[in-house]
Amino acid sequence: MKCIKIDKNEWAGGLEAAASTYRLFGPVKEDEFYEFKALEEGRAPDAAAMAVRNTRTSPRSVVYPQAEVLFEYTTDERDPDAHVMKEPEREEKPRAAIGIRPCDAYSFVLVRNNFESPEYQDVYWLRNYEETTFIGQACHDPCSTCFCTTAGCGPFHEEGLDVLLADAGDHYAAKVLTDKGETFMKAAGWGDEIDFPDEEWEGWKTAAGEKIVSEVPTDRLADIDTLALHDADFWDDVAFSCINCGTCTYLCPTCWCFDIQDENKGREGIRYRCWDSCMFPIFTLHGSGHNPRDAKTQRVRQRFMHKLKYFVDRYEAGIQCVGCGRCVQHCPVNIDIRKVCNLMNSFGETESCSVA
Amino acid sequence: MIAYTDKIQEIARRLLKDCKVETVIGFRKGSVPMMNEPCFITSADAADGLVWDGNCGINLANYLTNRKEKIAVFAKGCDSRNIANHIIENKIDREQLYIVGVPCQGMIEKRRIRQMAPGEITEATEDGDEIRVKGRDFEEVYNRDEALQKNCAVCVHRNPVIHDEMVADEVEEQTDVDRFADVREIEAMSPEERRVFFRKLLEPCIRCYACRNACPLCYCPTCFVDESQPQWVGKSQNPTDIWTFHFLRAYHCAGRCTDCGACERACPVGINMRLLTKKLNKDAFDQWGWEAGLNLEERPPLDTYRPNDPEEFIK
Amino acid sequence: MGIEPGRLHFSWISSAESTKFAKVAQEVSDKVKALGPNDHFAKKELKVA
Amino acid sequence: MKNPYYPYPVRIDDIVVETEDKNLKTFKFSFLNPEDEEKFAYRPGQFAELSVTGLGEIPIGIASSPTEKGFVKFTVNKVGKVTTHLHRMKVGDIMGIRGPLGNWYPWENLKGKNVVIIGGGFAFTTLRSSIIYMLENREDFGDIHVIYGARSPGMLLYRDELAEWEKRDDINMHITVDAADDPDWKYNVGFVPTITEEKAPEADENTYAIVCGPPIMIKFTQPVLDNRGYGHDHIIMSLENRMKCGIGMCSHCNVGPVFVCKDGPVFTLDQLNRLPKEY
Repeated sequence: MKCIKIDKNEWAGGLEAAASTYRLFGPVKEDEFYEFKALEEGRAPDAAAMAVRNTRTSPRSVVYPQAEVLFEYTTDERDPDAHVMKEPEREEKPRAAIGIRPCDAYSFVLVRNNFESPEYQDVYWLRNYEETTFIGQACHDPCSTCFCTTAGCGPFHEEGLDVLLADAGDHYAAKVLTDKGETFMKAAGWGDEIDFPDEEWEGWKTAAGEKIVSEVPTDRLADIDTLALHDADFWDDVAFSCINCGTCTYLCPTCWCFDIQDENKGREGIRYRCWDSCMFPIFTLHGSGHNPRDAKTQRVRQRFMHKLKYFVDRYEAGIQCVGCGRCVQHCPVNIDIRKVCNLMNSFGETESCSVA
Repeated sequence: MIAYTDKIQEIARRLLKDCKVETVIGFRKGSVPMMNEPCFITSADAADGLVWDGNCGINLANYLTNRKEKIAVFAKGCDSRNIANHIIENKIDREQLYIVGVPCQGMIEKRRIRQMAPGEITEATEDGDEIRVKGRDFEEVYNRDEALQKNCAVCVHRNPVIHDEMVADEVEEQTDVDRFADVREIEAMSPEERRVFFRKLLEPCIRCYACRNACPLCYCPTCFVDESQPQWVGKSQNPTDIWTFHFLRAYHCAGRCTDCGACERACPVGINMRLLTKKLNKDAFDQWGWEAGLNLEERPPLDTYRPNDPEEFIK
Repeated sequence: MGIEPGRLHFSWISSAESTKFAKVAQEVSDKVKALGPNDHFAKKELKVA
Repeated sequence: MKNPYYPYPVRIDDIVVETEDKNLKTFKFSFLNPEDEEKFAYRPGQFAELSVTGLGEIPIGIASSPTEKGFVKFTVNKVGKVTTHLHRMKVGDIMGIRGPLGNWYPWENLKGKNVVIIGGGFAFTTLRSSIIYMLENREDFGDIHVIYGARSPGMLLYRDELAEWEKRDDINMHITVDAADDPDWKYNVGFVPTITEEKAPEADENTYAIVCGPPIMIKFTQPVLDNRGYGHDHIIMSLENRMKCGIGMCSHCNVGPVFVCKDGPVFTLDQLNRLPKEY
């Protein structure tokens, strides 16, 4: 297998070179936690950052910022274009997500199903996505809460990546997966092509996979009747502890719900979209005051049904979850998608198969 | 911490069996280390699932708002004070509640232990004053005192203030703690320094509202940040909007906050927003000697007037 | 929060004390004008992040 | 790539107060750029987002028919932030329309069939569009019945047009009000379900019912249609849910795996039976 060898001594320099062409994003330490964010000039993710398993917030904002301007307008009646929406000017510089984990990169592949349909294309999301080069960092040492291998990807998963880096001690072995990846490697000045032993790579991959101790069963989800699952009797118990915050949905790489808002200052205005969460009661509130998901149980059920059933039914792309485990780790009240997925997947199974 | 689990299960079983209550609200063992999950049970058989240890930091008063049935609830010192708040603010009736007091020696801050540990913690157990944590290739023992939630470390109301039954004898209250040292530090800053300090403090906020929703005080049917007519606060990540949310929320808790730490504990990005509410707690204490939720008789300072109220701020 | 002292003022003024009201209002507005606009807590521009 | 969030700029050409409580107004818009009118090619049953700068967008059913050229019409109930502002706007003001959005009544299947339209209150807007469309293409349809009710005579929408349709012999109008204090009221008095019971034709393979109205009307009309033998795949309904994007992306309006905005708003009762009742 052909790989490009990136000596760790050349890491920071290469990124600096790439930064003249790309806006770089990567894991950096902010006080206590690692965050995946825009890298300030000259700031490269160091070895510790590259080895960090999961950044606190997911890299979703690289493509899909928490708040993003859709249009600008003026309400100045003297302006012939008053009240007419204009797209803001964009910075055309491409982006690169450095050290993104394979699960997080795969999340964009899933989310694309939502933002690109035969009828409509979300130009903002798609432009950002197309413009981004994903330089992945394979997970040699996954967390105990990671369940990527049963959620459609894995620690060395390549789908959605342009380059996959594996940590080989004093250097990274870079497997270039796409033309986009190749262009990035050139911009970084990394071109030391080597023959990398397939067995070694596969060995790492297997070893990493074996370290994954969490899993979600998904085999029955597609066949279970949607309404019956919706009406299952476990939802009240699952939802009781939920406090209706947006932690799970905002940390999740595969959640995409958004709100659209207008804001004026004087006669200038913007229309922007910002992340929203199906956990919030007003998410579904009608103008009439009627709320189809008024109760907490309904909202918690919606989140899990959406990820683990509706998405499965709609796109036939597996579950809308990549197994990063952020929601498991950070839910303030410890609602665990692994447990819920298990409940859902085993719904209606005959008693004799289950061992309490 | 003394493990109260057996006693808690026994009480829950008895209350449900005797039909004293319809629901018991407590904790069950969590699925990740140093986490327990609030849960409810309605049958005596389910009592076996209840647990109690240093990971029951969620404030259970939050789960009582506007409930209609007869409930037993396990309450630490802070929980009991928030239950008192709830009763005073008519969010639940005293008669509906069977309060089982749990004397508390402080809850563990998992974030702190995670930082101290050399790797990912996969198992944590409490044993007396010690917390033993294990990871894939390490095992460490920490002293409980160094891993307490910051509010617990300076708590002077560890014993429940109202209860129908106690799980164990009262614990000794801390007397030699300096509760407001951090607030004084901020008070000593110049306005400009404070502005910079708060800007930095609130910068990581992702507006998930976990702090608000974990707080038993935040039960408004529509929070001012969600209100659209009028729209008080923008919904983007504009820092002004983020400050507005945090500052105003803190003000809404003035004279009501028990410093239970639920907000900080819930925050996924580690913001110490308790610094905001604590200043108001300190003011309420300095001005009126007031601490929220200590009894059911006294009205909170912000809904009473006394001719001898201190009024230094009025010139 | 970091608002300069002087921007906020409380006074007891009876409805009968019109001259006191005028005086206090004048003093407060002079003081605030001297401090200049408080733009630390206002949105200076339409930015979403 | 076409930006699906872009609202076409339009001018308000006319505003008509429809109801006696003045809470419903019909707005007639023309496109600032004539080519946008062609892009806004719609079919009866679809909706659009009305966009007001500084306030946002609201999804509203299209009240005009594609057979009416040179303008589009929307009847708007004053309920929230955007609609209240809209009610204060005046002729000549500029705003935006984004669409057309959603699916439409299944005109392909309805060709050659009898159609019974059952509407209540201000949900009659897309039904007006449908009636005009059917009357323009009259030879494409069998019998047409319209059962339309409101609280009182003054709350009926499009009163002039209702009167004209009454006079025609190629459409059977059954207008009703819950109660009439007007001694000259010459149509029915009674709730929509009752009138449906009395007036709706017997069900057969070739007869479809389009039902659109407040939840309470739907709740009591459905058993009547069941009694009359209407199959659930012959009952067509239009849903409402809170929406933002209108194009199936923001996920506000989902009901189970479908989006009301993109897969709907029009569903057969048969389809709805298989979905959670989250609307």
